[in-house]
Amino acid sequence: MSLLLEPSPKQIKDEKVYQEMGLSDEEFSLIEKTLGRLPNYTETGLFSVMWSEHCSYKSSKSLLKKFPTEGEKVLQGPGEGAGIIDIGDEQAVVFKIESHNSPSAIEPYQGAATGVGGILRDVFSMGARPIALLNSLRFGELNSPRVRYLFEEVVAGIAGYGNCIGVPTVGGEVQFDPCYEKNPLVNAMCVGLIDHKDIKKGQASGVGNTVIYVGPSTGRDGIHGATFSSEALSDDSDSKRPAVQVGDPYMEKLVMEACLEIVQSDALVGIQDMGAAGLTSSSAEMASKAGYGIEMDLDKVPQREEGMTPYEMMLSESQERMLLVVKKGREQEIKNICDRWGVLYAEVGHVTEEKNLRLLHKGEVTAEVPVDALAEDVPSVYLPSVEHSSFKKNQQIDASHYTVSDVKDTLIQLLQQPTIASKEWVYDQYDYMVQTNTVVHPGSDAAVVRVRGKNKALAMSVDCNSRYIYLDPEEGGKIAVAEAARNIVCSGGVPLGLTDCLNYGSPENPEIYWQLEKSTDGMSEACKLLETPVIGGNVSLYNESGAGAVYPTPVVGMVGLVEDLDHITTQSFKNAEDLIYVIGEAEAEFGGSELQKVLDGDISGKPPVIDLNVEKNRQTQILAAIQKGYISNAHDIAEGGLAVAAAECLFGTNYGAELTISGDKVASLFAETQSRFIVSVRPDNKEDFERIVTDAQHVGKVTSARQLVINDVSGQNVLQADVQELENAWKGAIPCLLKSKV
Amino acid sequence: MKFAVIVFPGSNCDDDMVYAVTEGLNAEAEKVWYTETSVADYDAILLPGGFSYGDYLRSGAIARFAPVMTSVMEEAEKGKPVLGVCNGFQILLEAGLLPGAMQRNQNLRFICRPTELVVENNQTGFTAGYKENETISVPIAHGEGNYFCDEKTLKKLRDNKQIVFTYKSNANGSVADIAGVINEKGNVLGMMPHPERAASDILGSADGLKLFQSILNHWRESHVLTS
Amino acid sequence: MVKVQVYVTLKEGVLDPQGSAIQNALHTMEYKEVQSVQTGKFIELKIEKTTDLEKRIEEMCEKLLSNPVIEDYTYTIEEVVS
Amino acid sequence: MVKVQVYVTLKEGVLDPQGSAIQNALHTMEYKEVQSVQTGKFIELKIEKTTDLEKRIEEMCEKLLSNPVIEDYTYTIEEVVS
Ligand SMILES: Nc1ncnc2c1ncn2[C@@H]1O[C@H](COP(=O)(O)OP(=O)(O)O)[C@@H](O)[C@H]1O
Ligand SMILES: [Mg+2]
Repeated sequence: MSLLLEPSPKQIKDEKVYQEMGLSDEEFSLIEKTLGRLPNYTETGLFSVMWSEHCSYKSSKSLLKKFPTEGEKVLQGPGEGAGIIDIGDEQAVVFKIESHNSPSAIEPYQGAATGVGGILRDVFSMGARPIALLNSLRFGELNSPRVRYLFEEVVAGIAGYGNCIGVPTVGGEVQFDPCYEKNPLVNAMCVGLIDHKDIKKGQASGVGNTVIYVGPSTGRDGIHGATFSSEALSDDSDSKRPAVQVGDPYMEKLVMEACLEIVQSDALVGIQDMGAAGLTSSSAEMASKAGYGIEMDLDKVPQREEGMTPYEMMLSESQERMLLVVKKGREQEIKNICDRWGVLYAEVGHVTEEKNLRLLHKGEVTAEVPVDALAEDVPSVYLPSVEHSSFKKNQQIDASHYTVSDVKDTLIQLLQQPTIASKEWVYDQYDYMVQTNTVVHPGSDAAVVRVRGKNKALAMSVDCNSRYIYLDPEEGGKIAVAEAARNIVCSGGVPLGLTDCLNYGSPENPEIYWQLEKSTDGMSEACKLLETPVIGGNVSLYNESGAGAVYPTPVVGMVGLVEDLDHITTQSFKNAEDLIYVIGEAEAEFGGSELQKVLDGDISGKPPVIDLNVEKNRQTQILAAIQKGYISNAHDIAEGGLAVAAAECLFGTNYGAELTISGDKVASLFAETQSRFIVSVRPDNKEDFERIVTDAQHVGKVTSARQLVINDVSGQNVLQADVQELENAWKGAIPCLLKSKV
Repeated sequence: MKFAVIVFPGSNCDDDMVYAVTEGLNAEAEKVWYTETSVADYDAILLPGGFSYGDYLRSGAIARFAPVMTSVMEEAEKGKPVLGVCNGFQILLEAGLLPGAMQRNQNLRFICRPTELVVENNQTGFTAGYKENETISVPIAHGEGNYFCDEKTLKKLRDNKQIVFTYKSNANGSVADIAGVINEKGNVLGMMPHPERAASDILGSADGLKLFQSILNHWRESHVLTS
Repeated sequence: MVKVQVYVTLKEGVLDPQGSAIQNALHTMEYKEVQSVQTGKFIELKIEKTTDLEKRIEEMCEKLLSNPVIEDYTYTIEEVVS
Repeated sequence: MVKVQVYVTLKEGVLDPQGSAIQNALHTMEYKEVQSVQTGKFIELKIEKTTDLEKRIEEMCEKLLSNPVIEDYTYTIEEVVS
């Protein structure tokens, strides 16, 4: 039995075994002090996972505290599986984003798939039915075969899981930059819908209530990934043990349906998914939050493999499992539901008065530790911060002068940049229509999913331009939040709030910690001004390899409420002869822009600056005009500038456009100046629209000829392009890159 | 008239199918659990899309042995209308109620997109509401919709006008652009595209609704005649 | 107890797009010597010995493990100490 | 020319949802004698004989045909007259 090979408490201390599990000397002595004795092997394991950065946020907690998390409509902020915001009619929206970066780097299909599975559980564990999935992806450049493999498999994995479980994947973003070559980012977001009365929390209260395990049996998967190698424990060699888990979306569908039925029962006291640190975190957190303890008999935990040790069972990250607390005497009701759905059910313990996590194994107490010590008392780690060396350098680089000789050629090159190019190759693989509520498909600014039976809908989007954040974390952080809100507004939604996923390199590097600090400062400021509270999120640190850290990438997932289905607006032009307006002046700001990337091959200088008051004002005006029905289409001017934005408004339509630009040609066409929009307006709405949107400049009109024509104020032609030619370049870019030979 | 929507473990378009009938047609539909042993009380049987049993092994291969299928096959034999959409079509193929088999899409990827179909045969109880050769917009969403049958079967399908829908632009590699086929008797239709996803204008198309309407009309006509 | 290994392959004449995709990938990776690739499924079952062992295995293969419209199967049986 | 048959299976301890689904189905179909089911892939390659035949096959298996993180592979080689 491998149990016999576990090091003794004394060995753990003397040989510093705890270090290999990721605990520091100080942390270990604190554990010793808390327990008043030395922890045994299993107990050390419990602390090591609960006190890991992943579960405890020990080094990012102080930064997260800066985020505004409250608001009139916030029903649940950070602290539960997912945050919740009121949307009226006794209904609420539940959402959260999470990373699955490192598993996706080794086994991209399963890594991405299980990422989707995990975020779905966070949402349905609140009692909400998942109604949409989104994802945010970052890869190296597509000219590397390894990157193409990762990209193709990650997309297939996301599709494989979401399509099977029947939750539409309605949106996302994909960007390509060399810094992600070795460290792809895979962030998945889930949005759910709930009636207020069904909101459930992960709480284990009521002495004597029964702790129930629901879902497939526990295997040895995932144990290795997190902590130290178990070569000393068994004969299995390292390579025989899977470090990533295989997802079973079919099983999760059954578990989800069973749980959504169970949450309707008042026999249920609390429910939580077994995510990172599986059985350990779900039990300790539920007990700690409720102010109780839990005793579990590990012999009753369904096991997929023979001879599993308490350590292995508690740390396993086998997928698709949930932990429930049910009123004593009412277990049968829950069991019946599980039986009907063909889902494994096991009574594994009960709630105790004493606030301990007590584990029995083969009739003996194998671990007993205070739940608060595990879930609450992790000492914060304060890390030093030093301005990133690239920052001052970039601040001094002038990125305002770029010359473009052939406008059409440059526009085509921009449209072919994989970051701008059509992502149809990606979302064609996602079932974005299942549940028959998706009224704005992927491909517009935000996806829109209607709320069935009501005259309202939810708009949702994920955004982050990490190039800006790398060049100037604070400014870039503001932009990430503002851009997400812009996308919601352009779709006709009132931004409600956001969830964020902070993907960075190692925080132990003071320069990276500085990036974290500055960018979250910027984000917090934008959240306050735009009134979009942060209701939850996730932190993924240590995204770096020999080649360096990824760009700081705080992905923002935002949800908005479309108050009337008539407000739904998309980015495509709607009628010939509609008047085209641009809101906001272009400045010669090219730091981090697509134009700079195309011309220089790299990014440098200052990113665009943002004035959040201007942003807020324009968003408010545009939303008001949309709600009044004055606007036919709306689109934000983002990567690639006005020329790209105008082309995007034309794709998928039968129209063309004529525009007149003023001022510096390159800036007007390609600058990524913030807080800008392009909209079209029916001629009969002209006066009403202009009265509301005060910064709007009339620049041209939609035409029925499929040409994009741009002239300058003197009447000289700047660009004349066949829309079909542009659209072909834009659509064909990613498929073409994927086929490219080594 | 009462529609049955069969729910297998892993079905995920069952609710969509119910909505198409109840909201779109204002008719009655009930979900029927895969363990039920009789569907005799219903007037039409709908097998929805999804991933029954995870689509493990082959899509539809395991669902075909679900307890409810014995009764579905009996009712099909008796001439009751049976419609299988997407996974439902795959189950009908595995059950042998329709000829042919499904393979993975030619590009080996899942494909979800709005698609144009040609109504090849409007002389069925499912398609009477369409014009012959009418082009309709109905989305597809599948990873294994590449319909295969041998030459002999194809000839038979053509001779008997059993090919009901074809793709205007074939995305999955199906033999003869086949999107939907009917049995010889004309009461069992299988199709990969999802009519229930084209059941109202807000979803981009309402063309699929006519299919459900046709089933209802057909039933009314025969019901008036027989009663 | 016996260990039964079932191999399910596509019938001749049925296109194998996955096989072609693998072959192309191998060629791109400079394994030019690969002349053809055919994919199939491999299913291993542990079965209590019964009378009619072979008959029952063939039934399982025909009813569930393969689809006779497009697939062929073969199998091997091996005794194992359970 | 050689015929190479590659069998790719999941590593021990890796969940095989497909195997469990098949086993359940066989049980419902009254094949109660089935004790366990494991699924895998079966890939047959025809290869021009090269020097380093085995080394190159193993490379192909490791780089493309299997993912060593979750899968194991075995293979057999058989001479064929082409
Ligand atoms: N970047 C962040 N911003 C705001 N809240 C966060 C952030 N990261 C994590 N949180 C919150 O901290 C809590 C714990 O997060 P996490 O461990 O990811 O949840 P789970 O246990 O469900 O995996 C959650 O409520 C989450 O919303
Ligand atoms: Mg979680």
